[in-house]
Amino acid sequence: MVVSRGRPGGPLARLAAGAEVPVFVARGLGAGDTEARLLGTSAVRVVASPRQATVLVVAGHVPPGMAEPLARVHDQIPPPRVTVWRTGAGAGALDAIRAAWPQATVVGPGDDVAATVVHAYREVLLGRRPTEQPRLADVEPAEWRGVGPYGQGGSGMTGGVPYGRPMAGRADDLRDGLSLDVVRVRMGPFLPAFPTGLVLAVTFAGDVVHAVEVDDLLTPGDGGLGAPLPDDAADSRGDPAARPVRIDGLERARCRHHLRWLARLLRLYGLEALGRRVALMAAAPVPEDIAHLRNLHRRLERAWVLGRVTAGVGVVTGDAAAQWGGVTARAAGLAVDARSGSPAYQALGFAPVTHEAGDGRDRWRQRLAEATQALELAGRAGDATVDDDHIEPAGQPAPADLAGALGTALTGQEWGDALATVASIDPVVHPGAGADRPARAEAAA
Amino acid sequence: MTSSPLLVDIAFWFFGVMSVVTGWLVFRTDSMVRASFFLLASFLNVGVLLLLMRSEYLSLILILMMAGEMAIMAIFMLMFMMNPAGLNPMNMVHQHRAAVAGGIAAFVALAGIGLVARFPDRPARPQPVTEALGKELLGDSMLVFESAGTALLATMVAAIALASSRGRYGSAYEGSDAPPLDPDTRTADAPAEPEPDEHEGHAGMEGMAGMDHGGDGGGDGGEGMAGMDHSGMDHRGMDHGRGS
Amino acid sequence: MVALAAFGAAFTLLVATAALVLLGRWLAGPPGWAATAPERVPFAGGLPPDVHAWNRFHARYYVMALLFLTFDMEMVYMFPWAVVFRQEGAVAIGEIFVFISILALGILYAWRERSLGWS
Amino acid sequence: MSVTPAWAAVAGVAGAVGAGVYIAAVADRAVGATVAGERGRAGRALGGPFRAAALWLVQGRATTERPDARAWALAPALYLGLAAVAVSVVPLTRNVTAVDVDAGLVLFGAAQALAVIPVFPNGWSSNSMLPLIGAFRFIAEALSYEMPNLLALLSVSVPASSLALGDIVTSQHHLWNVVRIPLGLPLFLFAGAGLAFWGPVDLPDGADLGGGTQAETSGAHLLAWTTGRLAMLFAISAMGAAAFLGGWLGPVLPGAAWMIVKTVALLVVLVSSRHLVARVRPERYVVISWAVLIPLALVNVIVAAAVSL
Repeated sequence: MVVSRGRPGGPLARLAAGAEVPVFVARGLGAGDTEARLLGTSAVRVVASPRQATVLVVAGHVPPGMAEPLARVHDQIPPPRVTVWRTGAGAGALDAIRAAWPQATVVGPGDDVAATVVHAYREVLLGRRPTEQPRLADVEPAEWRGVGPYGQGGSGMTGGVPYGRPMAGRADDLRDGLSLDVVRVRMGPFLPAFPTGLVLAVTFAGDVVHAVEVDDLLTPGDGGLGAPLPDDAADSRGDPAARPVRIDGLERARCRHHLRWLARLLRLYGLEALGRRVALMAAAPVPEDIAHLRNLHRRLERAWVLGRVTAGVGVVTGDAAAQWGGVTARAAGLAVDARSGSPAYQALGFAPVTHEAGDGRDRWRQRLAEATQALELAGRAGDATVDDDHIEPAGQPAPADLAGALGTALTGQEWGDALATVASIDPVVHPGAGADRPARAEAAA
Repeated sequence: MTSSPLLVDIAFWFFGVMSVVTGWLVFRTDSMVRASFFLLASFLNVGVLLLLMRSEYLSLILILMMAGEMAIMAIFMLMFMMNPAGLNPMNMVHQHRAAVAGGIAAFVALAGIGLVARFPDRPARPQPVTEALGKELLGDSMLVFESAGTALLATMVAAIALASSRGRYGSAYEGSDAPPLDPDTRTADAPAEPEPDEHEGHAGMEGMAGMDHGGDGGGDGGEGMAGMDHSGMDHRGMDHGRGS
Repeated sequence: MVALAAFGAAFTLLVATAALVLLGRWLAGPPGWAATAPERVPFAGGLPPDVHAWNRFHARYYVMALLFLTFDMEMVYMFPWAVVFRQEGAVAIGEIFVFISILALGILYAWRERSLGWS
Repeated sequence: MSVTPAWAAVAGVAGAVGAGVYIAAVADRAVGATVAGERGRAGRALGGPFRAAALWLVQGRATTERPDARAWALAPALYLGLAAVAVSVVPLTRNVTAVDVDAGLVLFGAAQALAVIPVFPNGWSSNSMLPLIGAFRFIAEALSYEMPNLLALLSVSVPASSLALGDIVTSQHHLWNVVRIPLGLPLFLFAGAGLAFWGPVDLPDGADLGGGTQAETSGAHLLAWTTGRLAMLFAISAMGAAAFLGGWLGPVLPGAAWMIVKTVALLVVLVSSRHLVARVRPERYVVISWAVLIPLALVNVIVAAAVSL
């Protein structure tokens, strides 16, 4: 019987044990370089949906609000499935995860997460380790059976809760006045292209974003698991003992951060292999990579037509760009950069890089240019240091009104464009979605 | 090799019956997607019948075109039909009496033609049909051919003019008066709205909206869960008929 | 000459391949391992949907779809034309040029009216 | 006209499709590894497709809350079946064609047009938003590439004065169509990539939709779906080789070898596009297809007519 041969430990499964490991990465707060490490490993294939994965990799801290979504993503992985959780070493984080997710393999920041993933995958396929059981209770979303005379969910054509859910309702359209159905779907927090922890309640009118709200699942509290990984992009700010901060470390971290961002963006545009190359480069950029980055820039513009497909998407300029600040503002031509005021940076000949259009293309150009510039600065910096006030965070800070800023940027866009906009801005989301920027938000960069 | 006549006969009956069965299934399913694709299946079976009648090109071109056209029909059904996936049960048949009478009349008329008409007693002499068609198009029927092109152009322009909500001068709603809902009201008399309601701007869509409320209202008003009776179903069925 | 046997082979191929896939699917495992309700929730990043995804979907390319309907008709004429073209010579090229130009006007108009993109 | 027995046609096409899918999968891995800057992984690329297929057979098959299960199950089966039909009309040599019909070109076009139909339910049936968007995107894509595709196919029948693929290959005895009708092959390959929604035109299954129509599929379903897409790429390569690259024509080597070499070359080009070109936006794809590619395809037909006078 084929069915039994397909079970873990059978001949088919032994053959499958040598396959590239399909991994779904669930990024918690402070996921660090976990995803980039997996992207840069040829034995691993990072997939876009848990349905296609076998290994779930959880990275960093998962606050209580994200625990249930995480468990659901876990359950959506078809068996055989296995979990690897990479966490920072904070206050008993490893033990807490082992207690709450006894089936998972827990690794610390120093361990080789890719090797652990491959090992766990082989173990479960060879039958040496049981496939993980569902984590959520088997409860139907709503009672529905036998309500109507035909056994349907509800009343009339569109009423009731057939099969446990109501049907979509209508709304006037923003663009062409055809009032058809709109569907509200809460996207995230583990959608692959999304910034860490972002949950957008998107109302779809067809494939166009009709409205968007930001849901906050990040509130800290009891029941959170794991600790943020030491994030090199935020290292320099995290450690008060290391004041003032050395510029070369800071700028290398910025380069790594931007390259990891670029690797994810390339995956979003279907360029997995190129994303893998960039992820490998992001692991440890060296001064020689400056030439590679310039070369990469040229090729992305021309051969890979990334410039063409990102031009004009998600334009954020003027006041909106000023509201975002950071990389997004600089991509729109605003030379706002904390480093400008630093004598140490001025001595290195620093002038902020800017682009003009503020669209998706200029945002990746901006990040790539800043990554190149960061490497150059790091090469020149020697042991120069910079004080706290003049450190420019590598990541894109979330504006005070994240919901409003995203609403302006996304409403009326086709979903692919909307997602590309979110991914290219990639804001650092934090609890309360941006009233004030607490220090721990940077750690989640 | 000529195929065995028996096999051809068997195939003819099989695909003939299948075309009727899939045609019937169009009205037996709740899902608009299934309905569209059953209709496509019915056409495909007719296409195979054409093939069996030695009309290779017509058969293949029918299949080729129906694939695209039924895909379009599916998306329009899904756009405008309530409950497009059939999550709640519904009836695709409406106006039973008229439908039955029309069906019987059509059947009698077609069967009558079949009985009365004088058919050739053997299949047409095999000839390259595609070539014959081409010669016809380049010969006597050239005017028809070019007129068809012009007709298609007119269709394209009309389709764009009717369906597009914007043009080279911007939104079609900008500066336009909403057509009156009440037939007695003249558009010119309608109060000028600072921002014309785009939704009301579409007379066709207003019809859709009206029927939608009707459908929902029937359920929400709780007009008896027994409201899923014959008349209720019929009413919803009519909505579908108008929608298409 | 119509080779019905060849079409028979094509039809057999279609049915046999489809049957093979369905058989393989059936053999590879019981239909649907997903025993629990959470395992069956559609994926949207971890949160369950509020409503069914099946809806009156606003396909934004409906004008283009209408354009396709008319354009599709043209193919009916083009294939027979292509077959006899060389026998007929210059008349045929003149005729198809006029035909194609008329259709191209339609595309030009659609493009001018910006009707090809998303509504 | 030689008529092949049905069983021989089925077996031959199954073998060809199997080999084509395997070559496409290996090429995909090899090109990917090269672009990623990894060396010496050719050995793994050869075994990779089998191991990946084994995993999909071991893996459970996902389902959703309230899918249209039958339409969902049928989708990959029909898609693969239609890819096989498309392969079957392409002649391997002068005397070997699995399905040899007079209007072979139109049968190929019909199989391609029908292949649009299963993609839609593959996304629609799961009752999940991301695959649903993918399904509707694909209809937009299909309506856009269909015309350039058919017109590019049509252009090769003009010099041959025939819709039979044997005649079309023979008509290239002196000059291949890729030279005689230079716009035809690029248009055909672009449209073909759209049909298999591969690489830069992977609109329905893109990463921005979490895998699109594949977002809710796993296991045997995903295996069948991936196989179907690669088989469709193979069908397009084979047709491209026959219609534009002179099929079995060529010096020294036997005709079948030429046909195989040309097909594999086109297959590698098509497969590589995934690693070389970024995915385009759906709206841009539609507008460019209509405003640029269809006029180009019409010009191509007139060029084909002018050169064959």
